[in-house]
Amino acid sequence: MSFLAELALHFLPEVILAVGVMVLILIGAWRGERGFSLVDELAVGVLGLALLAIVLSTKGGDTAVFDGAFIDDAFSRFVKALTLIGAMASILMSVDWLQRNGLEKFEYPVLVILSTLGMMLLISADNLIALYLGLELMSLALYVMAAFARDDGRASEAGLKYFVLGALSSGMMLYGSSLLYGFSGTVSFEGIAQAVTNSPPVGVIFGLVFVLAGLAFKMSAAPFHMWTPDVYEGAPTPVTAFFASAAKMAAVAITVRVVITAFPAITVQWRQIIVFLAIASTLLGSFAAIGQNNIKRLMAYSSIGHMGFALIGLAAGNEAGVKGVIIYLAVYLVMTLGSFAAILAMRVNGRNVEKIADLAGLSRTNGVMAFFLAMLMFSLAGIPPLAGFFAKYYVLLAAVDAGLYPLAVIGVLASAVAAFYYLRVVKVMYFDEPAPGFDRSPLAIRGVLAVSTIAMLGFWLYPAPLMDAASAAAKSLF
Amino acid sequence: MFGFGILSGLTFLPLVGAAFLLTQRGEDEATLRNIRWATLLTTLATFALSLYVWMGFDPSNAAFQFVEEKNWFGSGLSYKMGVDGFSMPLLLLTTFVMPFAILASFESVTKRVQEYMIAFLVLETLMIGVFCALDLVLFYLFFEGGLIPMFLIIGIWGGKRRVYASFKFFLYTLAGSLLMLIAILAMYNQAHTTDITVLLKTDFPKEMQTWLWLAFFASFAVKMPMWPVHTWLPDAHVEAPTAGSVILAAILLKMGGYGFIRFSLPMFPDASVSFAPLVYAMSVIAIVYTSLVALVQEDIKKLIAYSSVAHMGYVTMGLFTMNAQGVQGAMFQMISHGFVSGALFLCVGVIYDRMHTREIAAYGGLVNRMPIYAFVFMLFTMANVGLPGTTGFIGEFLSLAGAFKANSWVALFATSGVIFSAAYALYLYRRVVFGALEKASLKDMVDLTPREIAIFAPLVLLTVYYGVLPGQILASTQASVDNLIQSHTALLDAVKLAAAGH
Amino acid sequence: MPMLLEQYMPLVIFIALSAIISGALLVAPFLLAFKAPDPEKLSAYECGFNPFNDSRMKFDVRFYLVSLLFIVFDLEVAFLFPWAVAFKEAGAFGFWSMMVFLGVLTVGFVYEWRKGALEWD
Amino acid sequence: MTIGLTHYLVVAAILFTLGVAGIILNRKNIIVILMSVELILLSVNLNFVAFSQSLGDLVGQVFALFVLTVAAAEAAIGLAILVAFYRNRGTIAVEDINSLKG
Amino acid sequence: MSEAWNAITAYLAESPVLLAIIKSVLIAVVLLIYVAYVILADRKIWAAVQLRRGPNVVGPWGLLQSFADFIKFALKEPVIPDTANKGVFLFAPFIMATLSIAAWAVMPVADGWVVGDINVGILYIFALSSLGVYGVIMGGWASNSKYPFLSALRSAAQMVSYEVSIGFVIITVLLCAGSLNLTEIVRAQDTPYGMAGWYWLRLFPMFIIFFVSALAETNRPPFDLVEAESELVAGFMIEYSATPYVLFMLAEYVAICTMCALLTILFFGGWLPPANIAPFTWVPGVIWFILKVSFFFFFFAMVKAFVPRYRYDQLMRLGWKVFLPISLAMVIIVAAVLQFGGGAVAS
Repeated sequence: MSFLAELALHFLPEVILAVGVMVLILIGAWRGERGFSLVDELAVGVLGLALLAIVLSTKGGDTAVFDGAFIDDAFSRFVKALTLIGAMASILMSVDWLQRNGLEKFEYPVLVILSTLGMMLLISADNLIALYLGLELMSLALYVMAAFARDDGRASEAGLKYFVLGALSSGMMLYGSSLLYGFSGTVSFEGIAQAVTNSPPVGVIFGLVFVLAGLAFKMSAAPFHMWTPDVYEGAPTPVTAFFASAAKMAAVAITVRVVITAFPAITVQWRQIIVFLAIASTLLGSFAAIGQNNIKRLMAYSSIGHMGFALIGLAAGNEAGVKGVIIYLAVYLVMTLGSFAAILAMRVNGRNVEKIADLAGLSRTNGVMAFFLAMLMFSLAGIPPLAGFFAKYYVLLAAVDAGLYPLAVIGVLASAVAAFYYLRVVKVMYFDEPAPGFDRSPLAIRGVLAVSTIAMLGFWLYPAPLMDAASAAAKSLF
Repeated sequence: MFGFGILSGLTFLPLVGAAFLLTQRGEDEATLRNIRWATLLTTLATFALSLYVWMGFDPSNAAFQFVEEKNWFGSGLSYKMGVDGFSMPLLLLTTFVMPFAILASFESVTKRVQEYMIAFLVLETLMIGVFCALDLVLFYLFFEGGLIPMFLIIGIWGGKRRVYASFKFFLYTLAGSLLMLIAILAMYNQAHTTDITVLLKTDFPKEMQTWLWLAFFASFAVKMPMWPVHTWLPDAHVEAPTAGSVILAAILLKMGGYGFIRFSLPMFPDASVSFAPLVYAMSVIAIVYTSLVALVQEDIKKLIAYSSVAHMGYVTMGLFTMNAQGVQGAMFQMISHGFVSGALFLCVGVIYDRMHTREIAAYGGLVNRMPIYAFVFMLFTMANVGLPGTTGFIGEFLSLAGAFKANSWVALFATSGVIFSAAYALYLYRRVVFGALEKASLKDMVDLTPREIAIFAPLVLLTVYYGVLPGQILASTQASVDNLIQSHTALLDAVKLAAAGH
Repeated sequence: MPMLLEQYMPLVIFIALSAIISGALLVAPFLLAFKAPDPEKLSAYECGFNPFNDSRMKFDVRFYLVSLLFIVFDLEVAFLFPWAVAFKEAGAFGFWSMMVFLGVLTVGFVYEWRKGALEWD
Repeated sequence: MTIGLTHYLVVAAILFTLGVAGIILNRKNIIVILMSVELILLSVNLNFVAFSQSLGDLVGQVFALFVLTVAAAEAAIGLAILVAFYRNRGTIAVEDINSLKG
Repeated sequence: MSEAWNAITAYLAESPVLLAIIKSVLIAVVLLIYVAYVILADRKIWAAVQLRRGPNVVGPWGLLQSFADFIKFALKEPVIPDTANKGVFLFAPFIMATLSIAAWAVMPVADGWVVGDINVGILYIFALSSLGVYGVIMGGWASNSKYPFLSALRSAAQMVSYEVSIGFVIITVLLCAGSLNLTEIVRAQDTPYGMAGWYWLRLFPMFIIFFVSALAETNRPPFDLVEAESELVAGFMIEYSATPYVLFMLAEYVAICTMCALLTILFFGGWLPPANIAPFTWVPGVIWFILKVSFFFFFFAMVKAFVPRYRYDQLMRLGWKVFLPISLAMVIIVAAVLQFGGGAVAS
């Protein structure tokens, strides 16, 4: 019975999702095509319930269940909460889009929940097996979602691309895992931490490199980013929103957990890799985005750049760094959701548009939306006093603290370059002559846009709860 | 209220006005009038409040006054406000210039008035915040935040090449400031706080000072702007709407100088000393070179913009002399330039509103039709040149005097700048105002309206008043300047002593 | 590991033997039989006609579906093997774990059924 | 000759390299990519089982079993996406995956 | 004589390779001869049901018929279609025959009488029978002809469909027996109750499912859609002739024997006598084994003779919608009974 009690205490959100998704499948299967809106609403409910379960359990300490495969700590709770928020928002935003594009299949919310479940397992994974299983549960659902618009050539191409590169990355990560297992004799992160000393066998280093390469794929850090722009562009927009929000949380979180808890002894070695990834990502995210005309592609490059920034915090390798990463994730999540809400609202005469030029003169046709999107863009660019600045502030603080001055300087210079293309969006909206105005978007999308923008704008008013939670979460990893 | 002090109230008062503007709906004439007047009233109220602050301000005290502090982001970051002799005059300048800027846009801005006014009010909040912040990150927040409204102001309501100008403005300043951000982080790591009052007392290692100084310099030099990173300024000035140019010239540029005097000089004294020659060189080049460039401009605004760069050269030069006259002069020059260049841009605005061109060649003989205007324009041109009896003279004279003490070669070259400035300013004036009124388009020019007179009158008065009786301003900065110089000399003596001891 | 190899050695021998038998049978007619090829004989069978089009044609997507379903279910079976063997040792925990697993599998099966993935026409 | 851990690792490494090369160098057919992915996973399994045997630790084999399962699910999904792609585009040649470009 | 025997056994004990070779050859030869007569029996039974006499010319009662057929095939011209992919075309029958024969490597024909007594015997057989699909697909595809291609697809789909239920059936047996080793599975059925203790009674539904699935798995009637003459002429081996064709037929019949042997081992006590009393226990285990296999083959043949052919959709429906749910449920039921029914039912 104690096992069940433990499960109920520490595994409840996952159980809620798992049971919920089973029920939803059955409901959907029984009601057929008509079941979409019911399943959709219930899916939000299930995610909300899981979020509630997490929020209510925030006082718990670190507990490992399932023989140490799954760990419930402040870090995982924080990132899980973010993930769930991302998933909920992206389901809410997707309803209207899916209905208008003839994709109102109940499988969509089901896949979102399954993927979210995978993310939660991934975030809590405390050994390599759990890591792999969580990662795959997440990715498999994401592959399908990318190709969800079956009759759209671009969507299926995006799905195919994502699948091929995703499978390759899983393979690389697995190969790394096998080497880690072989050379440390265990799959648990704590065990690896004990087995790996500061002069590890070359097999461990190889394994680490492969694992990090695989994870970098998942979070789309350069030079493993090549799938990102295409998949972002090709996949249905709500799916892209989900990719950009929830999926990133989990991928970054597990990267943090792996390097921090499994390789504390060889910080010097993995830091080089992370620094390389961070530099490559920030630079690529800044420069490659400049020439983009499609706003989804732009967001893809932007996400690459932001992942680079998150990695700057991780490169510090200390508690402050992890805290920075966590804050970054939280802020990035909200910014991304807001931006994609705006992108989802880009509909002219019932047709979806996604060119930056379609935003032209938005400030005159829809001033509120233009203002919100402009603020989000400034926030993404990291201009104070918007929340994006504080996110950057904390990762840079950690990097400077760890003496990584060149990294910090490259980071900020890249962000100055990145500011250019965010400004370009603002410019198009405010300075250019108006293009045809957008159709009125549904409440959910306007709501997400408004809430996230206001959160970004007013972040500095009352940041304490987030800061405290982030500190606690960072502490739990050390 | 909520334990916040009067400075917070002052800072966020414009935001309250902006919030009120948000409630206004509609494009009809009555609403627009409401919006304009509400904005004006807000800025006036802010000015009144700042006067109230000034009355409570003790100029003889070098310490920060009206200090308020709040726990904000947990460790290190706090919400801390306060003013001293350096910030108080600039704060007043800000609140003083704002109503003129608003008034000047009453008729010249006709599209998207609501957004325009909101942008200005937000900008005012951020500018006041810059001068009040006593926490480095808070300062940075306000300092950088100002980019957003200014970007929009130039970009939406600007001239033909507004997009180019706004991007250039934004990216130049951003790139500079981001390096400062890194320096701020490094300082936090050293001192474990971003409280400016603590940082002022912190000794940073010499090696580190060099880097920190350079990083701060990158930001302030762009903002200032110093040669050779000044190129954004002419573009921004030319393309910005009149009020934007006024604010840009009168206040935003001062942030750079304020940054030098608030951070670079007291916090990194060693580095300041060793980099002083660099600053001198750049200042002198700015004074001479940009004056020469101004001489050949065809565009009135551009000419004044280049003259701003030259005048800011005096400021940097004065600051880095690190003696009482130099620093005082620099401070005074900033205030003076706030009046004078703001007024000059307003002057340009007057004729631009009538003719919609800024080409010098399009004007000539205005004195025939617009005598009052000619008088006002002449007064400010003289002040710009630095004619005794105007504020411009005091500032330039003091900073040159300081420079003579520090390095006579510098002073020599800088003095030549005075001559050049007389040349371009008078040349401009002659071409625009004097001569025969030949151009047909100018025949119908009307003189200043009562509204415009209302705008210029206080500026004229103050320019002359402080030009004759500069004591009030000098007194308010005196204590802070002395404090700065004292600690500086003490430190330099200690260094010399240590060097001698070896 | 050597022991393991020894255990499997007979298997290798037997497989080799069956390969030899099949191989011998396969080559026998090529060595023994009389050959007289001609184009008609060597053409593909199509009820006496020449083939109209390529024989590697599109085929029903349901074959794909069946193979996908097979992969999934066969893998479940692969999970069940170790469990079944260790059933007695695994105890209540093992039993309930696998019941959960089979429950999930059943849900998937029901879903497929309802979606008509199991219908052939 | 006794076959030791190293031999298994070398074989696995070769398989892995072949798989990766198959994905990166392959310019003809997407099915080949899917097969390359399977090859990678097989090499991983070989590694796991070899390590498991040499360490005397069963976890590696458990891991291999999981890998097998997931590989199957992955193959199923990959094929499904491939079919969808083929239906839309009428080709599965690698060089035809090109409609999305920056 | 016994000295020589002892010397030989001693020598063999020291040389496992030689022992394995001898065992392998023995099994293979017996198997092939057995298959020859199974084919004859198949034809004879069919003929008898249809009131014909069947093969009766070559040798007494036609006993040598299969050998004659074989020689005929071996001397036939091997035709390989022009358009075929020659390597794959020839490889397909080879791999099929090899795999189906190889399955017998782990088959315990009597207690201890097995070539390779590995601990995952049932998995080995399962794996080899899965691989058989490759032969079908390759043969059908390599022929580069429409009929073989279609029937290969059908055949493959059919085989994999039923393999799923077979898998579940095997799971239930494993639950009861607790081992993957075929010898152990048979031993687990060695109870005092004799025939009643064998699993066919306890797992009766699974026994039936396995039998029917075995028919489908080996493409036997009534599931011989692949060779449905009216639709597909002769299945995926239309283009084959001479010994390649023989190899397919051989593989098919060996697979049938394998299935019968599996039925025997999993459900019918392998080599065990039907009752543990005197007259039965005198008979050697291998005889029982062969008898049981032959018994099941008799059923295979009778079904072929009696039952009309299924339609393809019916076939798929039976596999996916009837057998799969039943066997899935049975796995749960059997596990639950073992878990909660205590030892009473289990042993």
